Amino acid sequence: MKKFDYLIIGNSAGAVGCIEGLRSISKQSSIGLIAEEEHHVYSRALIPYYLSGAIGRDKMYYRPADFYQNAGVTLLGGQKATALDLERKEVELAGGAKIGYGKLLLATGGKPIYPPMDGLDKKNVFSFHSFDDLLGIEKRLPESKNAVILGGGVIGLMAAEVLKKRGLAVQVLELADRVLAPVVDETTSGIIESTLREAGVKLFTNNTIGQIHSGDLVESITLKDGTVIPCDLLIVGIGVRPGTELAEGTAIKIDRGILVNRQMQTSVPDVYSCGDCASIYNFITGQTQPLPLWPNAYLGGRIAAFNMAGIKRQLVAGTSMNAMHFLNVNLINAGINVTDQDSSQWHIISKVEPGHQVYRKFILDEHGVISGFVLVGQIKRAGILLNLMRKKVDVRSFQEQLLDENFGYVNMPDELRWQLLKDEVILGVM
Amino acid sequence: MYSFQLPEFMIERAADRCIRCRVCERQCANQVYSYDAELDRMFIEEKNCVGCQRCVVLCPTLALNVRPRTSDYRPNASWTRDKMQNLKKQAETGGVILTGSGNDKPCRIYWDHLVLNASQVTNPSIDPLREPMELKTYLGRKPDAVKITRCADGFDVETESFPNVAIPTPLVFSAMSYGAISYQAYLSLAAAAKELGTLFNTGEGGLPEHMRREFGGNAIVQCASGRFGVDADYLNNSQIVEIKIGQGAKPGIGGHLPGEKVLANISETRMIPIGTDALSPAPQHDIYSIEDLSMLIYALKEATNYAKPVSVKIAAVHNVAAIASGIVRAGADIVAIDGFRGGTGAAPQATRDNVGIPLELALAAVDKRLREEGIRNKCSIMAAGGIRCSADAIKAIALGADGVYVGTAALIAMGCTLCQKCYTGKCNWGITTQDPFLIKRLNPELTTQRLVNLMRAWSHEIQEMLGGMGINAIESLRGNRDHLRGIGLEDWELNVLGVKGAGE
Amino acid sequence: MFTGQWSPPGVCCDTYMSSGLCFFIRLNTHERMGTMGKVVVKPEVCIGCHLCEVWCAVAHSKSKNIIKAFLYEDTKPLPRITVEENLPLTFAWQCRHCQEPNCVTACISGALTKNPVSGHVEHDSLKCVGCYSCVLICPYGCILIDEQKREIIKCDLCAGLETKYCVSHCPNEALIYVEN
Amino acid sequence: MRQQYHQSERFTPDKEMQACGLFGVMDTTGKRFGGDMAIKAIKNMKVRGNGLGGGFGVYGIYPDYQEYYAFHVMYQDRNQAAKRMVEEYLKQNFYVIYDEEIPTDPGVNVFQPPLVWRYFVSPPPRKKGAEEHLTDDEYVVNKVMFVNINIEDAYVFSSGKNVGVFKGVGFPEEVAAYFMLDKLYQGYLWTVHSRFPTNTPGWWGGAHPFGILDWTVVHNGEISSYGTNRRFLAMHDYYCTLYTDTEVVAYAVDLLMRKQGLPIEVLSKIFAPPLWDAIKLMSAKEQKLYTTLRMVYAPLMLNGPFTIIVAHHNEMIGLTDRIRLRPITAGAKGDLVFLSSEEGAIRAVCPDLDMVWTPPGGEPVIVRLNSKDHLLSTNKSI
Repeated sequence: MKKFDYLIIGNSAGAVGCIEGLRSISKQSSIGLIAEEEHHVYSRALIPYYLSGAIGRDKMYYRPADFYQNAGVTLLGGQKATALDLERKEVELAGGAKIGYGKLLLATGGKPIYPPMDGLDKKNVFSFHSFDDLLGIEKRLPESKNAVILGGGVIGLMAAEVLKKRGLAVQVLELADRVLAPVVDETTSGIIESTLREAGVKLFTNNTIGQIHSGDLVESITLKDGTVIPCDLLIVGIGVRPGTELAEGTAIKIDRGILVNRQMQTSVPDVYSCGDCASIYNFITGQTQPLPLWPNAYLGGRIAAFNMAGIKRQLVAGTSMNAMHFLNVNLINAGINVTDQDSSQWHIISKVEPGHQVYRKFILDEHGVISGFVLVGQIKRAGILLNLMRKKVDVRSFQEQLLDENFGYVNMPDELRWQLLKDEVILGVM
Repeated sequence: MYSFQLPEFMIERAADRCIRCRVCERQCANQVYSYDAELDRMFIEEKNCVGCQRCVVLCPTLALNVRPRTSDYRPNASWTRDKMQNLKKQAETGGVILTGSGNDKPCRIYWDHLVLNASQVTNPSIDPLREPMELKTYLGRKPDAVKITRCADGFDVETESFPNVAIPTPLVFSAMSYGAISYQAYLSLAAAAKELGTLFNTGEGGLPEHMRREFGGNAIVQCASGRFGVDADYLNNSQIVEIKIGQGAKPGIGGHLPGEKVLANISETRMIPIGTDALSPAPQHDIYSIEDLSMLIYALKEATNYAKPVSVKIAAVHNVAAIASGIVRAGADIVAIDGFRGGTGAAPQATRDNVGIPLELALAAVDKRLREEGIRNKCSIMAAGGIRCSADAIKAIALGADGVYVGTAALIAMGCTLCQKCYTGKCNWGITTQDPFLIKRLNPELTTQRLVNLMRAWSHEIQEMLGGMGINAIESLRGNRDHLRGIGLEDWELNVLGVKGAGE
Repeated sequence: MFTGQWSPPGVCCDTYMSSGLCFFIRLNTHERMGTMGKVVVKPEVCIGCHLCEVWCAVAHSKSKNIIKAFLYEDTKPLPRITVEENLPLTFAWQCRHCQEPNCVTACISGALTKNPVSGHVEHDSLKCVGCYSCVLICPYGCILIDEQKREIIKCDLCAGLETKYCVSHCPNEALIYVEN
Repeated sequence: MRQQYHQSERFTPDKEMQACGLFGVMDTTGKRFGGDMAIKAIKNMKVRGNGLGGGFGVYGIYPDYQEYYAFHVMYQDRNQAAKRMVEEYLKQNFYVIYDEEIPTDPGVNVFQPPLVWRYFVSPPPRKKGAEEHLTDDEYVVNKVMFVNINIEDAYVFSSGKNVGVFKGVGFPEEVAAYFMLDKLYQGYLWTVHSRFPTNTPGWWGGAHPFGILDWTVVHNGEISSYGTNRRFLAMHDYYCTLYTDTEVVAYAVDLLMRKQGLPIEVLSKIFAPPLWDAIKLMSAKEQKLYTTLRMVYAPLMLNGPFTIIVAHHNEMIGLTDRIRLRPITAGAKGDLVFLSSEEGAIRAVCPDLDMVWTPPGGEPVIVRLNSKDHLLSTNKSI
C-alpha cells in the first residue's frame, strides 16, 4: 500500500494552494493527489472565457503541464476516492486500492445543483461547472439556436453573456423577482438587467421551468406562467453545493460543508479541508459557511498546508466577494449584501449616476466598519476597500470620500493610512 | 478694477509636442494652465504667468516656451516700459510696489570691471590639483600682536586670542530666515553648510529647536530688530552671533513676514503666535546710537560667555566706512557689509532699486578706512549682496573681504529663477513659500547636494585662480588689490576701489 | 550624507512625513525575507507632477518615445503607477511586490505569479482574461485596468528596460528603487 | 588716523618682478674680513643677475662710529635741492656727528650714479609730545620713513649702527668696485645680492640689500602676496616706496622682531607657515602656536617663490618659501657659515667645505654669533 506524508483529494485551486504552500516549506515530504477528472488542473472560472472565445484550450490550465512533476507530486488521475478510514489513515479508491496518508486534505469541491424535475438528463442539458460540461456545450453549439439558462445568478448570467456572444438567442429563468438577488441589491440588479436586456438577452423573473418538452433532446420548455419558449440548449446554473460525500458517515462533522476551523482543520485530527466542499469562517458575519470562491479555495489550501506541516496559521480573510463583468459593466461586491428592504438596521451610503451605469454603495455597521460594498461600473482600486473591510477600519471620518471613484489611501487620515500601508504584506494569513 | 497693464510673459506651446500630461498645470501655482477634457486641450491664462519657468523645465516633451511678451509701448527713453507698468499698477492698487530678490536695474556691476592677475615667468603659477591650496579662513577679531616666549620644548603662546571661527572655504551662506524661505530650503542650507564645514546664517527667524544640536555648529545666528526666536539657547547653539542692522536690498526699512506664512513651526521658532504678522521694525529700538550698539554687542558676548565672535551686519550706504569703523570700535568682531544688489524676500521696489551703494565700492572703502585707522585686524569683513560666481568672491577677497556671503546664488542653485515673486508666498520652486504642497518641491537631500556642489565648484575655481596668481593660501590674497585691475572704470571709481587701471 | 529630520514637527503635513519614513524602514526589513527589490516613495518630497505616470506609460509603449507614444500610437499608453493625490499630500504608488501576494492567490488563470528568483510579482498578459479578481483583492489598489484590452496592468519594474522609468524620471527623486 | 601717503591706494607704486642671486657669509666668532669672498661668490652666479642691480650689506663696518646711526642717503640725479632738504631735516632732528660723501672709484663706469652721502647721527633727547616715549630705534625709523616718503629724489638706504649697505645699478662686482668695497671695508657678516629685474631698467634705490636700522634683507623671488603684506605693514606705518617686494620683507622683519619681539624661528614660521594639513598632525601645543600665528599674522605670510637672507647684528637667517620654489644652499667651514642661491658659489670661495646642506622649504637656517644653531637645520635637510 502506498502511503504519502500528505494526501490531497481534489484537483483545483485548493489542491494547488496546498501543494504550493507545502513546497514553500519543504521539498522533501511526499505528496499524493487523487483527482477524479483526468484533465490537468484547470480553472473552472475560465469556462465562460473559453466559451466566449476569449481564450483557447491551452489557457484553461491553471498551472503549466509539468506542474505536478516539478512539484514532486504523485498524481493519481482519473481515480475516485470512495471511502475514508480515519482510524487507519487510509483512503479507499474506486478500484479497491488503498492509499495511506500522514495528513489528508479534502478539497473535493462542489457539485452543481440540479432541481428535481424530468428532462434534465438529456444530452443538451449541461451545468456550467466542469471541463466536461464545457466540451459538451462546445460540441452542441453549432446545432443550437435557443439557449435557456436556468438561474439568474452569477453563473447563469455569465453563461447568458457568452452564449449571447456566440450568437444564440438566450433566455434566462430566475425564480426570484430579479437577477443576482442573493448577491446584490435591487439597484445593482436593475443596472445588470437593463444591460443584459439591451444586449438582447430575454429575462424571465419570478419564473422557472414548468415542464420540459423533450425527445432525445430538450426541445422546448413551458414556464411556470405558461409561456412556451424554444430550447435546444439548457444550462442549469442554479448553484453548487459542497461535495461532502466522502466525509459523510464518518466522524468528520458536516454543516452544509465540511466543518473546518480557522486553521482549516476538520473535527478529525490530521484531516483538513478547503474550497467549495468546506464550511469556512466568514470574518464579516462571524459564521461558518460555504464560501465557494476561487481565492478562498486557494488560500484555504495554502493555510491548510502550513498547518499540516506544523506551522500554525489562520485564515482571516475569507468572505463573500465577487468580481464580475456582464458585457461592458464591471461589478464588484464583497461582504454582506443588504437589499433595500432590510436596509433599515444598517448605515448605508451610496451614489448612483443614472445613465452612466455607475453605482457605489457601502454598508457600515454600528462601529462604522464596512460590512459590505458594491461597485458597479468603475471598480478601480477596489482592493483598498476590501482591505478597509478586512482591517475593520472605522471609516466614518472619511465616508463621503468612499463614494469618489478615485478614492485611495490619500483620502484617509494620516495615521490610518500609514498604519495600513506599513502592515505586513502577508495577507490572508497571520 | 480692470487692469491696463501689459501681460509680462507670453507662453508658446508646441502643439505637436504637447501630450496633455498636465504637468504644467499641476506645477503652476499661479493657475496659468487648465485642461479642457472635452477638447483634450490645454488652455493658457498668460496674465497670471510670473515667468518662473517651472513648467518649462518640468515639461517632459519640452513643448513650452515662456518669454517676456514682445508687445510693448512705444519706446520712450524717459517713460520706459518698467516705469509705465509700475504707474499703471499703482493707479490700480494705490499701494507700494512690492518685489522680491535683488536690484535688477542696470547699475554698474564692478565685479565685471575688475580683472585678476596671473603668474607668468617671474613666479610660477601653482596647480591646485597637485599641490596644496589653502582656503581655510578664520573669522573674528585678531590681536595686534602675539607674545611668544621660548620654553624648554619650543615656544609658548602668551597672548589670549579672541574667539575665531575657522571655515574651510571663505564662502558662507547668507542670512535667509525660516519663514521667509521654506523649511526645506532652510534645512538644505544648514545641511550643506554642515557637510562643507562652513556656515549658514539663520536670518532673523530663529533656529528651530530640533535643529539646534545638529546644525548649531554651523550656524550664524541673527539677532535682528524683531528679536524673533532669540533666547540664550539659540545664541549659544551657534558659531557666530550676528546683529542685523540693515539689509542691502532695503536699507533703512524693516521686514514683514505676513501672518499667513506664520504656521505652527514658524510660530514656535519665532516665538510669536500662529498667524500673526512678524514685523521687524526699521531700526532696532534699543539701538539709536553707536553706544547702544556697543551695549548690545557686549550683552550678546556676555550671554555667550565671550566664546563667540559677534558680527554686525549693515547695508552698504553712503558713509559706510565711517559706520564700519564705529562698529569695530564698538566691539564687533565681524563687520558684514550688504551691498545694494543683495536679495530679499520682500521689499518696496522703490527702496530696493534706489537706496544704498554697490558692495564693491563699500567694501573697498571700509577696508581702506579700517586700515587707515589701524584696526583692520580687529575685525573680519564679510562681503554680501550680489556675489554671483567664484570670480566675484575672489575679487571681493582681493578688495579686502575675509569671507563672502552667498545668498541669491545659493537660491538659484536650489532652483530659483529670480521671478521676484517671493513676497507672494507662491514660489513654484518651493523656496519662498510655506504652502505645504509647494514646499515639497525641494527635496532637502537633493538641494543639499546642489548647494554642496556649488560651493565645492566655487572653491575649486577659487583655488584655480589663486594658483594662477602664484598664491597657495587665500590669506595672501586678502586685500591684495595688486592682483586686481580695473577696466572701463572712471578715475574716481578706480580711486575708491584702490586699484589701478588695466595696463597701469 | 543627509541626516537631518525631514520635516519640522508641527508643520501641517508632518505626521505623514515622519510616519512615512518609518513606514519605509518597515518595508525594508520585511523585504529581506523575500523580495529582491521594489520602488518606494518618499511622500514628503513627492510633488504630484505625475511625471512618473507619464514615463511609466512611455516605458510600456511600443516606441518608448514619449511624443510618439502619446500622440501617434494606436493604443493609448497607460501607466502602471498611480499618483494618489489629496493636496497637499501626493504620493506615487505601484505594485509592492508582496512576499505573499494576494493577487496571485486570487488569479483564476495563473496569469499572476511570484517569480521565486527575482521576487517580482509578474503578470502574463497572454494568460490574463480580465476577471479583475486581483483588482478586488489587492489591498494596495496597485492593480490597474486596461479598459481597452480588458485586462489588468501592473508594475513590472520596467522588465527588459535599462532603467526604472518612474525612478529615473522623477524630478525630485521621490521614487527610489530599493534592493536588499 | 594713519596718514595715507597717497589719496588712493590705486597710486601705490608697482613692485617689479625679478629673479636674483644671493649670497651671505658670516664668521661666527665675529672676526672681520674683507669683501673678496662675497664679490667672488656673487660673480660666480653671474647668470642670476642681469646687470641691473647689485648690492652688499656689511656688518661691523664702522667700529669707530658704532654708537651712531649710519645713514647712507642717495640723492638721485645728484639732486642738490634734495640734499639740502635732507640735511636741513637731519639737523632739525638729530645731532649729526660726521658726514661725508661715500668714496667711489671714478674709474668704474656705472649707470647714472647718484650722489651717495653718509651721515653718522645720534637722536636728540625727545621733547615733550607725540614722540616723547619713542625708543631711539623707532624715532630713527620714523625719520627715515619721512625722508623716503616726502623728499623727492632722496632715499635713505642704510640706517643702522655699524652697518653699511652699498648698492646700485650694475652687476654686483661693478658696484663693489665702484664703492671699492674690497679695499676699504671689513665686516664679520656680508650679504650680497645680484639682481635680475624683468620689467624696469632698474634704479639705485631698488637694488638690494634693503635695510632699516641694522636689518638688511636680500631677496630672490616674487612675492605674490606683496599687496596683502604691503597693506598690512602700512597699517603699522611702514610705507613701501622702493618698488621692490624685498622692502616688505625688511619692514616685516623690523615689525615682528624689533617691535614685537618675536624670535627668528617664529618669524620664519610667519613668513613660511606650515600647511594646515601639517598643523593638524602636530601636538596640541604646536597646533596652538601655529594656528595662532597663521590667524594673526596671515597678512604677513610671504606667498609665492622666494629665498631671503635676513641679517642683523649677530644673526643671519636663510629662508625659502614653504613649497620651496626658489633655491637655497648652506655650507660651513670652520667658523665660516655660507648661505647661497647656488652651491657652486660657496665652493668657488671655499672649495674644501666641512659640510654643505639643502634646507627644506619654510625651514630657516639660523646663523648666530658664537653658536652652532645653524646646524639645527641640517637634520631636516633634503
